[in-house]
Amino acid sequence: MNLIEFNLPLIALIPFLGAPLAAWAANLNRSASAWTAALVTLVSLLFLLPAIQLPFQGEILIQSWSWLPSLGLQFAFRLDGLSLLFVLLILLIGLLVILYARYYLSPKDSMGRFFAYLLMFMGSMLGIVLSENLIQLVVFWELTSLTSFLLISYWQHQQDARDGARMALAITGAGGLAMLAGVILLGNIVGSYNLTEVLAAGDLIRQHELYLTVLVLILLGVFTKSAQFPFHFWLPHAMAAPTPVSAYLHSATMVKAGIFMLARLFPALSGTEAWGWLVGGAGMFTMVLGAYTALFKHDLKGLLAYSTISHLGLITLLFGFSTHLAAVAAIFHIINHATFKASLFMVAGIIDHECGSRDMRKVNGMLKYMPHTAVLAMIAASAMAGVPLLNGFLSKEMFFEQAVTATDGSPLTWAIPVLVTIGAIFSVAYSLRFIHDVFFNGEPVGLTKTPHEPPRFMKIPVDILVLLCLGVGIAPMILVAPILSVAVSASLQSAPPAFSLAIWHGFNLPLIMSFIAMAIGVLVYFNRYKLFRWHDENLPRIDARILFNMALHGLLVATAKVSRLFDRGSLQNAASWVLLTAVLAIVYGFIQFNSPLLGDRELISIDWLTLALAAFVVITSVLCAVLHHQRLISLIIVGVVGLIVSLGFVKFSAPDLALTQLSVEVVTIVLLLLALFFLPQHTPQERNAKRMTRDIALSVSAGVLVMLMAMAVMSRDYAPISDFFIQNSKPGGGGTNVVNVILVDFRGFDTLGEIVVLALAGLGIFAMLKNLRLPAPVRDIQGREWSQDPHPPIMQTLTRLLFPLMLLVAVFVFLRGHNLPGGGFIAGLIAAVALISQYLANGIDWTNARIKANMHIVIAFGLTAAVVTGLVAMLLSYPFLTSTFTYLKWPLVGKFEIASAMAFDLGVFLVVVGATVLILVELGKLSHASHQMRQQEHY
Amino acid sequence: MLDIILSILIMLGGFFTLVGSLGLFKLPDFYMRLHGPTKASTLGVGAVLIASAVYFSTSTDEVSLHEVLVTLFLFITAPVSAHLMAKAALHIRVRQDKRTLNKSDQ
Amino acid sequence: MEWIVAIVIGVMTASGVYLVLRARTFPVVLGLTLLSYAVNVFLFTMGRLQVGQAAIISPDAHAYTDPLPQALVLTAIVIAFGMTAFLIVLALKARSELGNDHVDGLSYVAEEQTVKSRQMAGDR
Amino acid sequence: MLRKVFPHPLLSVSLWLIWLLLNNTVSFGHMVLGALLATFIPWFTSSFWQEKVQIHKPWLLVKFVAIVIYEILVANVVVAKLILTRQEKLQPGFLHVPLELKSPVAIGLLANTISLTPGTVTCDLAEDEKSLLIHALHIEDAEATVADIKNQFEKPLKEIFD
Amino acid sequence: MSSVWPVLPVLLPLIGGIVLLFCRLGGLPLQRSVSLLFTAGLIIITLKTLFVATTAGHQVYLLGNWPAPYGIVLVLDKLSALMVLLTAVLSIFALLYAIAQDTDKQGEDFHSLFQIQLFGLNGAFLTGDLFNLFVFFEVLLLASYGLLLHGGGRLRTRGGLQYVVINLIASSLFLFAVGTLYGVLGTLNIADLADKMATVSADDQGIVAAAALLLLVVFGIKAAIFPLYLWLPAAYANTSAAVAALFAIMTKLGLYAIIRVHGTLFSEQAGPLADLHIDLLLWLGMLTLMLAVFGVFAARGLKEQAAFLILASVATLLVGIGINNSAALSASLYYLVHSTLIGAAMFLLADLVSQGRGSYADRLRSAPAMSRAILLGSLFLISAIAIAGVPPLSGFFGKVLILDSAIGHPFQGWIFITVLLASLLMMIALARSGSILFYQISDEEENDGAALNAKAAAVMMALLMLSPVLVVTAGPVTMLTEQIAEQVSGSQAYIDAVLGQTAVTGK
Amino acid sequence: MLEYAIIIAFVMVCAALLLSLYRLLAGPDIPDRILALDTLYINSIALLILLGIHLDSMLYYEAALLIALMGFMGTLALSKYLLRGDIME
Ligand code: NA
Ligand code: NA
Repeated sequence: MNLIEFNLPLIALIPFLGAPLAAWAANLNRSASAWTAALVTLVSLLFLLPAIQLPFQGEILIQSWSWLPSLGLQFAFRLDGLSLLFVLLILLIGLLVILYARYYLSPKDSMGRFFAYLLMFMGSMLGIVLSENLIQLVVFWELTSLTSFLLISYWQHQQDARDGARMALAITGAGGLAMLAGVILLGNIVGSYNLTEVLAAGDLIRQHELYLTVLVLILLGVFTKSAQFPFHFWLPHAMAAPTPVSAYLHSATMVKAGIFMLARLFPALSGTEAWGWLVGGAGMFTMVLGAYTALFKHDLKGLLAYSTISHLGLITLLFGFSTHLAAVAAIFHIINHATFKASLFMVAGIIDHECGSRDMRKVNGMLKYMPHTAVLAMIAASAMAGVPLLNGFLSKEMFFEQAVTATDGSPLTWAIPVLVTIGAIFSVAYSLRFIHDVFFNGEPVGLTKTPHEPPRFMKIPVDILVLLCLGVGIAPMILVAPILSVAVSASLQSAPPAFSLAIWHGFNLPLIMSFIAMAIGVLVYFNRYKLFRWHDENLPRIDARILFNMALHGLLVATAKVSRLFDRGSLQNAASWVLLTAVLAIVYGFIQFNSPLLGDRELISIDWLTLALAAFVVITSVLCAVLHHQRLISLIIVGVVGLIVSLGFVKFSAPDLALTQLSVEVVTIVLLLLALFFLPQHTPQERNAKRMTRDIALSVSAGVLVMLMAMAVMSRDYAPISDFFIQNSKPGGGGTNVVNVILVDFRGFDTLGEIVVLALAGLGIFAMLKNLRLPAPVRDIQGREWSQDPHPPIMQTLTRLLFPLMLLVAVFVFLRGHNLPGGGFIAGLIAAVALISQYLANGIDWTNARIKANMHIVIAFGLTAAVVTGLVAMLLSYPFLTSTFTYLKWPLVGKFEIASAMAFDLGVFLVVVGATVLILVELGKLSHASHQMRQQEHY
Repeated sequence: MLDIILSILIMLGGFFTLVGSLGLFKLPDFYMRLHGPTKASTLGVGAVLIASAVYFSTSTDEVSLHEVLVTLFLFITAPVSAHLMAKAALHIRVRQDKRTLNKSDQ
Repeated sequence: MEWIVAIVIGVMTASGVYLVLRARTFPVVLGLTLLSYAVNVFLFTMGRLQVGQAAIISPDAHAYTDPLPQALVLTAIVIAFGMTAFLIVLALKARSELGNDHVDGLSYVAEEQTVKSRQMAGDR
Repeated sequence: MLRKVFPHPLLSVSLWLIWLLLNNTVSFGHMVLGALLATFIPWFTSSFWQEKVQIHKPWLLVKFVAIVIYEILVANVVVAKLILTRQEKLQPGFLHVPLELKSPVAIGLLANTISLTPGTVTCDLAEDEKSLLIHALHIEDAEATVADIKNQFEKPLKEIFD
Repeated sequence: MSSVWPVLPVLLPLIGGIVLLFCRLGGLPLQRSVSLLFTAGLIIITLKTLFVATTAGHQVYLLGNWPAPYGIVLVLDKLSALMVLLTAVLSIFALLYAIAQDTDKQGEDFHSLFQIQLFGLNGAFLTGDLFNLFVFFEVLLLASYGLLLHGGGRLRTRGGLQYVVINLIASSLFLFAVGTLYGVLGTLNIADLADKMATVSADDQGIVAAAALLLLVVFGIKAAIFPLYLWLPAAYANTSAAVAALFAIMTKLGLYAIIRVHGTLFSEQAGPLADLHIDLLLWLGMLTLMLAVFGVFAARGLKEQAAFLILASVATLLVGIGINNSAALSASLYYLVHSTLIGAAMFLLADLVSQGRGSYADRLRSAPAMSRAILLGSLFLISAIAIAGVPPLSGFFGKVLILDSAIGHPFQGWIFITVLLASLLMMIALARSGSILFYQISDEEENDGAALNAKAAAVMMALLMLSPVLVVTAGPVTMLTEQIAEQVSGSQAYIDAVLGQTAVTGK
Repeated sequence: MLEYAIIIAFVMVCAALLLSLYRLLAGPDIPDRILALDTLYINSIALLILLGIHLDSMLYYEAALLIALMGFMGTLALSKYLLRGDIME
């Protein structure tokens, strides 16, 4: 087992695996989480060891596995100089932050949660820098947004922590999505998402028509992550996070992810004018703006945040220069900034921890309370200001040099060194403020506690970092040159340019710029109060958080408004949208083609009987709509419409339809009457004329369209499959009633579904009516008492007389169905009506006492009969529902047919009876219950 | 001959059906209108049914008597309907023609 | 003749749609019933209109009506019945639980009350 | 035993006949099937018919039916005339017909008969089931009308059923 | 003899439903075990079905032994096999959750309705006949009405009423459309219709297109496409969690129907009629996506938010289908599997949260701390990540697959902007609701919520865990979806298989 | 001869239908409308039987039979609704 074959993914994944462990360890004791986290970090580091020398040997280690081949997504990791540098930064500074955080967090903070989040973040960062596949890189990229959300909102009870976290998530998340789009485009331009291919395809990319789109999208990701103007505003608000988080995320890691991408994609994207303007422009502006703003922040962390923004701008600007030496300077400054900024954040945390405040107007003269810390802070801040013998000085000199070389003499380019110097001036000024305003400048004001040195272990990480600042500043060639060299080489995808990290480059323009910056910077600092006043009076205060929250709120209101524009929670609204869409769909579909509306089939001549029936239907249906306010009347009219429609079916040779329609009609009237009892008898008039117009327009256009569609079809010839049914009905299905044979045989499966629907209706209604109570009206619509005669005897007697007759007719209709109009449905409905007539005439109690069948079980038996009929065929290795029939000849009785379809039809019959009776009787019982209620009230 | 009988029966049926509905149309109050359809119409239908029975008995070689059943069912159901409608009308006190004897409003 | 039937379908559809768009449950149910009549006739006419054709196989029939749309309509009728039954009971349930028979239920109670109070103010 | 199989023999016979009528046939197969149904359906519905329906004079029933049909025919013509011609001279009214019948079936049949014969419609049965309220389209002599009904219809029914 | 695999996933739940009707007499414990047994059986059968579908070609089952286009056929292909398997997997979680939360105790016949719902779904996925599809739509709708209203309650009834009425209108439209297609083409079998589409005369194209688009509206109502989605939020947000979870598949059924019916009918063999629905789908998809996300943003409760998230997933799928290439279809299917399972998980989570917050329920307002807030918060975070399409969970990969397939599409810019903007807005909205629900704790009152139902939470977690599983197995899963997309993208094989299937001899 | 008779009968039945329609629409009371519905049922029977004779087909018989047997249910239910509101108790 060769570790070198799969150690890279482990480096990134181990922190994720360790996160739950750290969370769990919190149950043991307060330190356990921290030690677990540290251990996990060390293990990750351990897995780096086998490969750590490879970049120095000029090798790129790639480990990849197939993951989502159709996307070109591989589970692929890459270790080269650049990744190595970042892995080391992430892990080593991570270790220091863990140590620091152990002592920083207060007893009431959850250690488990903190270190779990921190480890997940660490893993995400490692994933970014180690990814070989760009999609995978984006995955980790977005993970850093998510985990940083968790870390920033760690103190979730604080409003500003929640807001800051959400703002960071929104901005960096948005950038991540843009980057995703850019990466997808990039991958499709190159034909691969793997860095190896992408980095080799720089020319192809730069010449592609989508280059600019890709560049902008990816830069959106970079700029948001690295807090470049105009996306910088989230970073100061992310300072609501615990300071270790800031020290880690906002100095060394997360914000550097964007910079990392610049370094990573440098060979693929850089070198164009667009790159120069976009990257350089953003960097320049950000650098100056950040430096300027930092000076005016009274909050220590605020100062550091804007300082970070400024330094990130500096690095971005360097990449914007597109030269190899600028890249060297950029990467060098990445290292330096990480060390001094992390230590400064830690110092700020110590001060906050000890003073209970980070306000520089209150915190003064700390030198005598915490001299050790003060020394550390002064060194680190000097590094930040670019004081010689410290690491910041070296990279800053390189930066100045690049700024100078970037000018080609034109007035515009001369602005570059000028602006750079201005940035440096403010940088010196705020660094000075960090030192002077905190550790000197008199006595503290209004602190709640007396500050003193923090616990020893809280200072150790700072010690180490500050030593590094010093070390690098004094002996850069020994300490950083090797790693810097391989990192640059990896970033440029070529041999690194010759560079020298000498402390003394002679007396040159950059050095002059440094001196100017120092001098004016000091001057600016000591005139700061005037400046503060000027700043307060003349510049508007823009609080990004307020703006962001306003934007968010505006978005909330706007989305709600747009949402409600369509979704008003109103059925009529929803229904009219549906109908309108249907109308438009038909029209749109039709007019797309140049087809005539009508065909040339010969129409049959008008006969006046049909005309009369048609007139009847037209009048009644319109009246039904017009008179719908009087509900009972409209119900009667609907009954008439149904009757005439069934007459029409008879007229047009569809007796089965007529029979079914008639029977359903009767049942429907009873059903609706049962329900109407509990509803208002009258629908109030509507007053909304606009809606009436809309509804009428909609219904008329629907009617006209349906009419035209019907005509369009009826006026055309067609070649239906029905001839098959007519020819096979008798020989294949054993019946002469083709419609019935279709129902029970050719398309028996439809019928099975249909009886299931009916059964479901029964079950559903049964369930709905369970425990439903509605007050039964005591008087009718005109205020009359109900009749005292619930079961008129004449009706009782005669319906009882009819009962056996109806059942007989039901059997008759059932048995002949296969050959003549009729069948299980109609028979079922007749039988159901027979039963219901008994309920109607005699009442539920009386009738239930005589019909002992449980309708649930009748339905179940019906379904069973139908399904079993189908299954028997399967047992005989025919498909489900295959029917068979035979003719028997019995003595005397003669020849008669036995068809399996009859068993199926019996199932239909039973379900129809069961469901219909169940529905109506359950509905009837509703009033039954109400009547009992009413009677109880009487006595 | 048969044709004539059939024609008479059919026209008679049509006529009585029409008369029933005419009554429904023009009689002045509900109770009076009730008479039309329950009787004139049933007779009309009866006549048509007899015509049908005769027609199908002669036009095919089998005797067709099942039309009788329609009449039978109608004779059972139509009066029940009429009774119940009248009962309902009495209950809700439908207007009665001013000529009505023994007005039944109590 | 086709035009006549088509007009009938159209008018039933229009009336049905109009009722479906009403604000109370009961007219909606009636509207759906009318709409389903329209659908059934429409579906039926898709087999073209035939007068006096045989619907039953017999040796002396020359032509038959298209049986398939009829079978479809039968299925549709039964399904529509089940649906209507379900819906009307649901309307009762809504009446019981929402306290009114407005298809939009709760939200319209308040609106109606304001209309009522405005009316009362107007009456005075 | 026989009573158990045929709780209502008259009903069974009627059903059998109706079955044959329905099927428009006298084939043996249908006679057998009809007999089965005529046995099964009364048995199934017997619980709805607790009181026995006894027919004392079957032939009188036949005669009664004939009279009724005749009355329907004759009176229909009369009513048709009334509707078509002199409707403004119509003298409608309500009448009470006191009842002697006890059997609900008999009362039901009487009510139906009254309704079927034109000119009169049964509107209500008194709560004590002792009288029928009927509406007459045209009353010339109220008492005579009531007497007619009692004689022509109630008397035979009473003999048949009570 | 054709294989029985197409019919088994349909028959098993039907038999289950009937058996459960008899089990009414045996009490709830019996019903639960029987229901679980049948659902577990369904998973086994559908797994086998998927295996059969991927190893063999189209499996055509002639119901009643009548050949197509005369009889009704069931067609098992890779797509339908995937759908029935997905349904089965989803249903077992929904069922377990319903049992854990005693949802089935709150009304009558829950288990019967549940099984018949599965019958309807599987039938709709497998049928090869347009009218039979209508019938199955009705079956599953009526079952869904029953389930939706199960237990009752004011809001539930209100949402249910809208759902029912809209679907009844949809049913009418369906019949108009099917009728017209039959009236012109003379057949109901999907393969036969597709076959005849090639020979539609120029004079008939208009009416066929009108019917086809009307049919699209019908499926669009089920799938909840703009502006036909208005029934969805209230219906899904107010029903019981188990039912809402199961319903995650219902909207997908509408999409499936579009792929199956419109995809087959208007494939390249349809000549001038080919792809007549595609551009509409794309634009409506993008519009729906934006409105869905607005809904997510504007939602007042977590359940409503979940409903809009379902809507957003449907819209994303529409965009995928609308891109109209094999890769996009494959991507959409991956996303479909993901969004169905995770959408369901979201509903279950919303229910758990709602229970934990007592009288505050799922409203997005600060409430007293609930029990096991960290666990629920973490689950929320994971669900939100998955459903918003944020790395590293399955939603992200689904979206990336869709976007990757959109490259080269004439409207690729719009597609990218819409999909990514939607992701962002969802992320922000979910961060907001998570922050309100889990961070913003008001200390003024005591929490009156119930303790976390451990069993129910376990079911939810198990369902949620399918998201990482989908990430890890993305390779094989997309291999399957690619096969499916390949099989679906040409309709000739489908047509040949259906129309070529011969009946069992001896008849 | 028979043809003419049937046509005349058709005309009369249709007239009857339309007269009933008038009553259905005009009312004035609900019982009037119920009565109109009932009459329409009965008129329909006549119409169906006439159609049967006219087209020489027995297939119209069942429809007539069904109306005779079940049509009254609607009337019954509607009347009882007026009487009791509650038609099944
Ligand atoms: Na296709
Ligand atoms: Na009742």
